[in-house]
Amino acid sequence: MFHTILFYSFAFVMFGAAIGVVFSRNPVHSVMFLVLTFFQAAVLWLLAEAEFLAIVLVLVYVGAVMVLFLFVVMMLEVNIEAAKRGLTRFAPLGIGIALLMVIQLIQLIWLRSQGFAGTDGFAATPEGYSNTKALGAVLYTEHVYAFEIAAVILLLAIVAAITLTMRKRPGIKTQDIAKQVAVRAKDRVRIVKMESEERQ
Amino acid sequence: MNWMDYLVAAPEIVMLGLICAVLIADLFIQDEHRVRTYWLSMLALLVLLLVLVWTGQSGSRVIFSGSYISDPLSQILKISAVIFVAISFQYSRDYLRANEIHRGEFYVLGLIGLLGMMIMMSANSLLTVYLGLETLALSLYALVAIDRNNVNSTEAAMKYFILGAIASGCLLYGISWIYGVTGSLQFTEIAAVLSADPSLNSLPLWFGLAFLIVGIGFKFGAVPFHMWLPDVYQGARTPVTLYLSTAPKLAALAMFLRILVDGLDGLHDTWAAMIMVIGVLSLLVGNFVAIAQSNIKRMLGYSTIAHVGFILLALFCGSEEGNAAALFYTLTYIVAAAGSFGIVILLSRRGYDAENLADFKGLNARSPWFAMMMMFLMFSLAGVPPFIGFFGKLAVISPVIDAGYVELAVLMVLASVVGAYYYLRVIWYMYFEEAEDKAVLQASTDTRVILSLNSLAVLALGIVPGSLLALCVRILG
Amino acid sequence: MEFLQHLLSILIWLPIVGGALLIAIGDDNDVASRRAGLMRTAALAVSVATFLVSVVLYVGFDNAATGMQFVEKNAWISSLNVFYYLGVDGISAPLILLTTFITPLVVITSWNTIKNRPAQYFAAFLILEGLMIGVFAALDALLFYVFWEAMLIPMFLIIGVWGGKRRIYATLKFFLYTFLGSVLLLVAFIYLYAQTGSFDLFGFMDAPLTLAAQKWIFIAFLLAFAVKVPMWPVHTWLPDAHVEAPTGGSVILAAIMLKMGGYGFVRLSLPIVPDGSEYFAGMMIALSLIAVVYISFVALMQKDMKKLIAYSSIAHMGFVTLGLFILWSFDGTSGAVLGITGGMVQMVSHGLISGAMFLCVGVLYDRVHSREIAAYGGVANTMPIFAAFMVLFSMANSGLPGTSGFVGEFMVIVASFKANFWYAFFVATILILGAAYTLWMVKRVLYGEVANDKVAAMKDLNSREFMVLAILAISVLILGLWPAPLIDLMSVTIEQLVEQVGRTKL
Amino acid sequence: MYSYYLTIVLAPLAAAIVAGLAGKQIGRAASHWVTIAGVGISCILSLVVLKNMFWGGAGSENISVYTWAVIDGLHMEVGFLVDRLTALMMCVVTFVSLMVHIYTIGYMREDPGYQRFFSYISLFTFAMLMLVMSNNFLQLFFGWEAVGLVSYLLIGFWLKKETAIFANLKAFLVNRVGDFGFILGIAGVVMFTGSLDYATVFSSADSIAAQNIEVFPGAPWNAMTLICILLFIGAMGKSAQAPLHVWLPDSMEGPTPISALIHAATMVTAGIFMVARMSPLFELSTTALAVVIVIGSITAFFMGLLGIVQNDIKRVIAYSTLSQLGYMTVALGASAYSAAIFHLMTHAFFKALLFLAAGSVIIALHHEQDIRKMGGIRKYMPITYWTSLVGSLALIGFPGSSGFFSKDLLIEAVKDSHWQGQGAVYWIAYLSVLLGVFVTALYSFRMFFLVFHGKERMDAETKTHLHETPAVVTVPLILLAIPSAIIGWFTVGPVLFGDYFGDSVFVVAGHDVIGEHLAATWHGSLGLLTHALMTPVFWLAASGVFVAWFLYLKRPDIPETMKTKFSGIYNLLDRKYYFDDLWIKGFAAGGRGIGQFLWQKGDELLIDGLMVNGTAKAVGRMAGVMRQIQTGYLYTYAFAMIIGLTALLSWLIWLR
Amino acid sequence: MIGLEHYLTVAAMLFVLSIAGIIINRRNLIILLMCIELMLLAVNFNFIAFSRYLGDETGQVFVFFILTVAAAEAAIGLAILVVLFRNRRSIAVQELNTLKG
Repeated sequence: MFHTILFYSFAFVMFGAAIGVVFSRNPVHSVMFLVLTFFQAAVLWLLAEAEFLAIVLVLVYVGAVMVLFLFVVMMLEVNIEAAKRGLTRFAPLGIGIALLMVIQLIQLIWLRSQGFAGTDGFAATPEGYSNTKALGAVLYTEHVYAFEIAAVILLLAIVAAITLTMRKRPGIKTQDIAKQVAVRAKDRVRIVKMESEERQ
Repeated sequence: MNWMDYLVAAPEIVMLGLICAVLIADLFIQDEHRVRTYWLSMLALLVLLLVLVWTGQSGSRVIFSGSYISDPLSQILKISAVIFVAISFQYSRDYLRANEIHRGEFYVLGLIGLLGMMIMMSANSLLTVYLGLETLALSLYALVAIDRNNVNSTEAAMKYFILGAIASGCLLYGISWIYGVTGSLQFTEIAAVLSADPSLNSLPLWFGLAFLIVGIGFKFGAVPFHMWLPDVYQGARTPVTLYLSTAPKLAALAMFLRILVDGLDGLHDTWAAMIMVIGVLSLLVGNFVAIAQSNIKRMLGYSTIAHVGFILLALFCGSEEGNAAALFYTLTYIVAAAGSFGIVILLSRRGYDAENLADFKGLNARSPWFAMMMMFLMFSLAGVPPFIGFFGKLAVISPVIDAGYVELAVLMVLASVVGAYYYLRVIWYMYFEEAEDKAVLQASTDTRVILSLNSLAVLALGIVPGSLLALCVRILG
Repeated sequence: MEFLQHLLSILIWLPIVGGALLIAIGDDNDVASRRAGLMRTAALAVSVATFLVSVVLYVGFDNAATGMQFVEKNAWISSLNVFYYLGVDGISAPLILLTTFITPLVVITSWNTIKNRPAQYFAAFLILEGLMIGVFAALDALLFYVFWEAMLIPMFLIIGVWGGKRRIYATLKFFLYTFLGSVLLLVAFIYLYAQTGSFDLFGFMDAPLTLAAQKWIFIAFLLAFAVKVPMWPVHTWLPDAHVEAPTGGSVILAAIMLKMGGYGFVRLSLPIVPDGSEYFAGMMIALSLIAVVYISFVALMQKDMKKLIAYSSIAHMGFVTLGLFILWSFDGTSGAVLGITGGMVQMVSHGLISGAMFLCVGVLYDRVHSREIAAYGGVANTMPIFAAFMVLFSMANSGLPGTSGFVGEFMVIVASFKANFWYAFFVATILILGAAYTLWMVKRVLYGEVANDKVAAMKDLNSREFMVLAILAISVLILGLWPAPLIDLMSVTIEQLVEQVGRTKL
Repeated sequence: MYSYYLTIVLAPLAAAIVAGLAGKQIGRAASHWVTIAGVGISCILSLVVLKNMFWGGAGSENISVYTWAVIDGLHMEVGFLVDRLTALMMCVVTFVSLMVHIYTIGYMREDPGYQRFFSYISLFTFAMLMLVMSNNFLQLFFGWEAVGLVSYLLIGFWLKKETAIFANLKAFLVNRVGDFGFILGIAGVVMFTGSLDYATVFSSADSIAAQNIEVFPGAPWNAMTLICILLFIGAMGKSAQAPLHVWLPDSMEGPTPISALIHAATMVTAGIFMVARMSPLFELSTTALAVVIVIGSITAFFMGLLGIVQNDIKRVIAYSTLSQLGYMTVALGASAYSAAIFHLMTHAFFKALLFLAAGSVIIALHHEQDIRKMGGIRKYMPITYWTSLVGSLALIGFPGSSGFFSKDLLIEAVKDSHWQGQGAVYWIAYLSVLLGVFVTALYSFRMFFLVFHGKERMDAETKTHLHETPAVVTVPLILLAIPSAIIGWFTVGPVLFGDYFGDSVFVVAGHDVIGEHLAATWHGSLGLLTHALMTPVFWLAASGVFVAWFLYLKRPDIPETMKTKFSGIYNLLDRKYYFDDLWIKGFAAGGRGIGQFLWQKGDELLIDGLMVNGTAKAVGRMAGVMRQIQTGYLYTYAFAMIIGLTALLSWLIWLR
Repeated sequence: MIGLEHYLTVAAMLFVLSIAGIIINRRNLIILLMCIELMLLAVNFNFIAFSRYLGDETGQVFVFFILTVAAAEAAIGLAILVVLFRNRRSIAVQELNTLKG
C-alpha cells in the first residue's frame, strides 16, 4: 500500500514537472523542471528495483547533461520577455492528437494487452539479487559489442561538438600544435648576410 | 566465444582503428595540406575494402552473443557503402577546398558514419541496430552542420536533429514493446518466439511495429516521415547531400531487412499493409512535389522520396524476389544519385553553388560530355531504358504483380510518368536552353574520370543488368 | 555463314556504334570545317552501310518460309529469364527495310542545314535507327520494350534541340504522352511474364489467358500502340511534335515511328490477346473511322503545312488500324488477310510518302523559314522541279493509283467493304477529303502568282535535295506500279498470323 | 498482237517521259516530234487492230501483262482486254489525240511550258489507253484516276491563273466524289465475286444479282443494284453527269487543245465507256438502269439550257458537251449501248473539231473568249468557218452528218426502249432528248452566228491582226471535219446493226431496243436520211437554228429584253441552277466549317486543352498545393510524423 | 499492487506529453531538446518496466545505452543549437523556416 502511495505521488509530481518543462515560459525554469522530473523518475525506478540505473540517471543526467543544458540556456541569453507562451496555431489539434494517442496507448495497456499485463505487481526478485552486479555481469560479456559502439558514439559526440563549436577568434593567441610540430629551424632563425657598415 | 570469431567482425574493428588513425593524423596536418587527410581516408577505405573482400564468405556467422551477423547481404551492402562513401569523398574534395570548408572532420565524420552504417548492416539485434543508427545519425547531424557559418546548413541540421531524435524516440518506444512482448532483442530469437507462439501476433506487438515503422520510415525518408528530407538535402552543402543520399539508403534498407524481414516476418500481414500505404504516399508525394521545385538538390530530394516509395513497395511484397528487387533498386538508385550530385558539385565553383535548376541551362554548350552524362543519369532516375534505373523499376514491379497487385503496379508506372517530367526538365535545361553562365567547367582529372565512369555505369549496367540482378537474387534468394 | 547469323545484331548495333563514334569525333558548328565534313561522311557511310546490310537481309529472306528467320537467341538477364532474342518475319522485314532506307535519306537531307551541333544531330539519328530496327527485330518482350522506350530519348533530343519555337512544349508532350502510353505496356508484359515465366513473345502467344485478363492486357497494349500510331483521341502530340521537329525528325517520326504502333498491334495485340482484340474490335474500327473522317476534316483547316501533313498521317494511319481490326468481320480468312496486308502496305507506303512530304516542307522551310501556308504561293514558278515532286507526293498522299499510296488504301477499302458497307463508306471518304486537304495546300503553296519577294528569290532544288526526292519518288512509283514483291514478302507471315489469331485462347 | 498492244500503250508513255523529264535538254521541236511520233505509232497500230477486228474478223483477246499482286487468292493484274468496243475506243482516243498534238504545235507556240504540255497530253493518251484496254477493275481504276490526274494538271496548266488553279482543284475533287462511289463499287464487285477480272466477274454476274446486301439494317438491297449505282456514281463524276457536272465548265480554264481532247472527246466519255463495258452487270439491275437514264435525261436537257446564256465560247461548247454526254447516258440507260458508243465516237470527232475551231478563233483573237466581242469572223477565217459549220451541223444532227446518224438513232432507241411501259422514266427520258434537240440547235447556232456572222464587235487593234491560223491548226480541223461530216454514213450500219460489238456488250433479251426494234425498220443510211425529214427531231433542230438566227442575227434586241423580263429564269440559268453555290458554299464551306469546329473545339479545346494540358495543369496545381504542406516549420514536420503514427495506430487498434 | 501496467501508463503519458510539447512549441528550440530528453525518459520507463517484468537484464542494459546515446545526442544537439544561434541570433522555432516548399 505504501508502495502504491509512493508510486502515485512521485508519478504525479513527475508528470507535473514534465508539464512544467513543456509549458514554462522561462527556459531556465524548464531546465529546473526537467531536473525535477529526472529526480522523480529516479525514485520511480528505485521502486522498480532498478537501482543502478536510478543512480546513473541522477549522476549522469542531472549531474552532467542538465548542467550542460543550463549552461547553454544561460549562454544564449534568450530574451525571456519575448518568450511568452509560444503555442503554435494548431496547438489544440496537436493536443487532440496527443490525447487520442494517450487513449490508444492506455486502451492497449489496460484492455488489449492480451494477458501479459494485468499481473499483480512485479514478481519478487530472488534472494541476494544485486541489480548492479547483474548488469555488470552482462555488460562486458554479452553486450561488449554494444559497449564498444557506445564508446564510438561518445567519441563521435566529442568530435562533432568540437567540430561544430570550436572556432578561432581573431586576435586571440592560441597554440597551433600542427604549426609547432611542422616548424623548421630556418623558419625561426634567418641569417642575413649584409654588408658591413662603413666606418663613420 | 572464440578469438577467431573476432575476425568475422574484422571490418568494423579495422574501420574503428583506421578512423582513430585518420583522426590523430589529421591533427598534425596543416590546413594547406588538408588534402592529405583525404588521401588517408581514401587509403583507409581501400584497406577496408580489401578487408571486406578478404573476410568475405558465403555462409552467415553470428557472433557477439547474437548481436552481430555477417552474411552475404551484409557483405555486399558494406562493400557498396564503402565504394559510395569513397566516391562521395572524391567528388567532395575539390568543392570543399574551393569553399574553404575543407576540414579533416568531414572525412572523420564520414568514416564514423560509414562505421555506423556497417554496424546497422551487420546488426542482429535491435540494440545493435539502434546504436548503429545513432552512430550514423549523429555523424550525419554534424556533417549537415559542418559549414557552421551557413544559415541554411545549420537550420537543416537543427531540423534534421530534432526530427531524427523524435524518430529514434519512436523507434526505441517500439523496440521496448517488441522487447516486452517477445522478451528478446535478437532477430533470430524474436522470429523463433513468434513462430513458437502465434498468440503473440497481436496488438501490443503491432503497436511496437507501428512505432518501429516510424523509425524506419524516417530513415528512408518515406511519407509522412519524409519532411526532413527536402530541407536537409537543400540546406546541407552539396557534398554532404551527396553523402546523405547514397550509402545511408543502403543502411536503411539493411535496417528494414534485418528488423522486418529477419525479425518480424511473422507480422508480414500487418507491416505489409502499413508499408504499402507509406510506399504509395511516398511515390505520389515525391513525384508530385518534385515537379514544383526549382532547386535541384531539393528536387532530387523529392525524387529520392519517390524512389523510396518504389523500394518500399518492393519490400512490401515480402517475397524473396521483392527483397532482391529492393536491393537491386536501391543500388541502381544510388549509382544514379551519386552521379547526379557529383555533377551538381562539378558545376559549383568557389562561393557559388550551382544548385538551381536554371544553373543547368546550356550545359550542353559548356560541356557536351557532362551534359550527356547528366542526361544518362536523369534518364536512369526516370526509369527509361536502356539505363539501369529501368531495370530497377522492372525488378520492383515484377514481384508486385506476382503478389497480385496489378493496380498497384499501374499506379507505380503512372507515378513514374509524372516523375519523368522533372527529370526531363533537367535535360531540357541542359540541352534546349541557352547558357546564362558560360564559365568553363573546372574539375581535376580524377574527378572527371570517376564521374564519367559513374555515369557510364548507369548505361553499362543497363545494357548488361543480368549479373547485378543475379547477385541480388542470390543474396536474398 | 557466321555473318548471316548475326545479321540482325549488326543491323542494330552498327548504327548505334556509329552514333557513338560521331559523338567521339566531336562537334564543330562550322559546317565547312574538316571535322564537320569527316563527321558527315561518317554518318552517311554508317547509314548507307546499314542499308546495304539490310539489303543482304532482304536477299537472304525466304518469302516462303514460315516462322522467324535470322534468329539470334542468347541469354541476357538470366535471373528474369530474359533473352537477347532477335528474328524477322514478313511483318518486320519490310519495316526494317523501310527504316534503313529512310535513314540515309535523312542524313543526306540534313547534310549542311544543321548548323548547331551537327555531330550530336547525326548521332541521334543513327542511334535512333539502331533502336528502331531493334524494336522490329526483338522477339523478347523485354528487349522489345527496351528498344521501344529507348527510342524516345534520341527523338526527344532531336525535337528539343533542333526544333522550332515551341519545341520544348512539343518534345515534352511527345515524350510524356508516349511514355504514359508505354508504361502500361510494361505492366502488361510483366503480368504476362508472371503467367509464363519468361518474356518470350512466343511464350506469350501460347499462354492461355482468360477473357478478363485479355481485355486488360489489350487495353494496356492499346494505350501504348494507339499513342504511337496515333489513333484518335490520343493523337494530339503528333501535330505539335511534327511541327516543331526539324525536317529529319519529322521524316523519321512520320515514316517509321508511327509504324511502331501498327507493328505493335500486329506483333503483340493480335496474337497475344486474340479474344481481347476481338472483344474490342468494334471500338477499334470506330476509332479508326473517326481518325479517318474527323482528322481529315481537321487537316483541311490547318494553316501550317507540317501540321496538315501530320494530321494527314493520323488519317492515313487510320487505314492501318482499320485493316487490322476488321479481322473478325469475315466468314472466311480472305478478307482478313487482305485487310492486314493492306494495313501493312499502307504503313510502308505512308512511310515513304509522308517522309517525302515532310522533306518537301523542309525544302521550303530551308529557303523561307516558314511553315505557314500563307507565307507561300506560286512556288511552282520559281521551283518547277520541286513543284513536280511535291505534286507527285501530294497525289500519292491522296491515294492516286500508280503510287504506293493507293495500294494499301485500296486493299483496306476492299476488305472493309466485305466486312461492312459502312466501314468502307466512311473510310473511302479519304478519297475526297484526302485529296481536298492535300491538293488545297498544293494549290495555295505551289500555284498562283508568286506571292512575295521571298518566294520570288527561291532557288530550285540543289542536287542533294533532288537526289533524295528522286529516290523517294522512284520508290513510291515502283511500289505503286508493282507492289507484288512487298506483298510476297509478307503474305506467308500474314496468313499464318490470321490463322493464329483465329484460334481462340479461351 | 501482244506486242502491238504493249506498243500502243507504252509509246505515248515513253514519249511523255522523254518530253517531261528531258524536255529542257532536247528542246521544243524535238519534244513535239517525239510525242507526236509516240501517239502516231499508237494511232496507226490502233487502226491496224481495228482493221483486224472489223475486216479481219479477229476475235477479242484477253491478255495478262504482269501480276500486280496476289493476296490470298485475289489476283490483281495488269492486262489488256481488246475486243471491238476497246478497238473502237482506242482508235478514237489515239486519233483525236494525234490531231490535238499537231494542233498544239500551233496553239501553244509561244507558251513557255511547251514541252510540259506535250508531255502531259502524251501521258494522258497513255492513261486513257490503259483505261479502255484494261481487262480488270484495278487497272480500270488506275486509268480512271490517271486521266483525272492529267486533267488536273492540264486544267491548271497555266498555274499563275487563279481561275485555272481553282478549276483544277474543283475538277479533281468533284471527280473524287465520283471515284468514291466507284471504288466502293469495285470493292462490292470483289466482295461478291472475289475477283477483279472482267471475265470472271461478268461470268458470275447472275450470282451477284441473286444476292442481297443489308446496307441499312432491315432493308436488303439487291447487290447488283448497289454495285451498279456505286459504279455509276464514278461514271457521273468522270462523265460530268448532274449533279457532279460542275467541274466541267470550269475546266475550260485550261488550254483549248485539252478541252478538245480531254474534256470533250475522250476522258469525259470514260464514264460512258465504263458503263457500256459493265453492261453485263447493269443489265441485271433495272433499278440501276433507271437511275442511269434519269440522271442522263436531266443532264441532257438542263445542261443544254445553260448553253444558251453562256458568253464564253468554250463554256458554250462545254455545256453542249454536258448535254451530249447526257444523251449518251440516256442511251445507256435505255440499254442502247451501241448507240451510246456510236454517239460517243461521232461526238468525239465533232466536239473535238468544235473545240479546236474555237481555239483557232481564240488564237486569232489573241485569247479573247467572249463571244460578245466577236462577230463577222467568217471572212477572215474561212477554213475555221467552214469546219465550224460542219461541226455545228453534226452537233445538231443535221441530216447526213455523223451526228445525225448517232443522235437520231439514239432518240429512236429511247423512244422504243423497254421503258415504254414504265411511265415516268420513259417520258422524262424521251421528252428530254427530244426537247434537247431544239436546245442544242439553239445554243450551237447562237454561238455560230455570234462568232462568225453579224457585226464585227472586236476592237480595231485586234481586227488588223485578224487572219486565218497556220496550217498546224487548220490541218487538224480539216482532218477532223472529214469524219465529222461523213463517218456516220458508212459506219452506222455495221456498228449499230451489224452486230459489231458482238460479245463486248451484253444486253438482256427484253432490253435490246436496237437489235429487236430498230433493226426491224433499218434500211440503210439512205433510208434513214429520207425518213429523217418526217421525224420531229429534224424539225426541232431546224426550228432551233431558225430561232437562233432570228434572235441573234435578225433581232438581237429580243434576247436583251427577255433577259430583263424573265430575270428569274435568266438568273437561274446564269447561276447554273445554283449548283456551283451548292458545291462551293454548301459542301466545301461546310466541310471547312466542320474542320474548323473539330479542330478548334474537338482537338484544341477538348482533347488537347481539357484532357491533355488539363491533366498536366492539374498535376502542376496539385504539386503546388502539396508543396504548401512543407511549411518549413519544425512543428509541422513533427506533426506530420505524429499524424502518420496516429493513423497507423488507429488502424491497428480500431479498424483491424 | 503497482505493476507493469502502471509503469507503462506513466511511460505512455510521458511519451505523448513530450510529443505534444514538440508539436505545440513555437518559441524555443531548447524546449524541444528537453522534450526529446523526456521522450527518452519515457522509453527508459518502458524498458525498465519490461525488464523487471520479464526478469531479464537486457532491458536495463538497453537503458544504459540509451542514457549514453542521449548524452551524446544532447551534446551534439546543443552544439548545433549554439551554431544556429550564432548564425541567426535566435532560437525561435517559428523563425526556422528558410527551407521550405
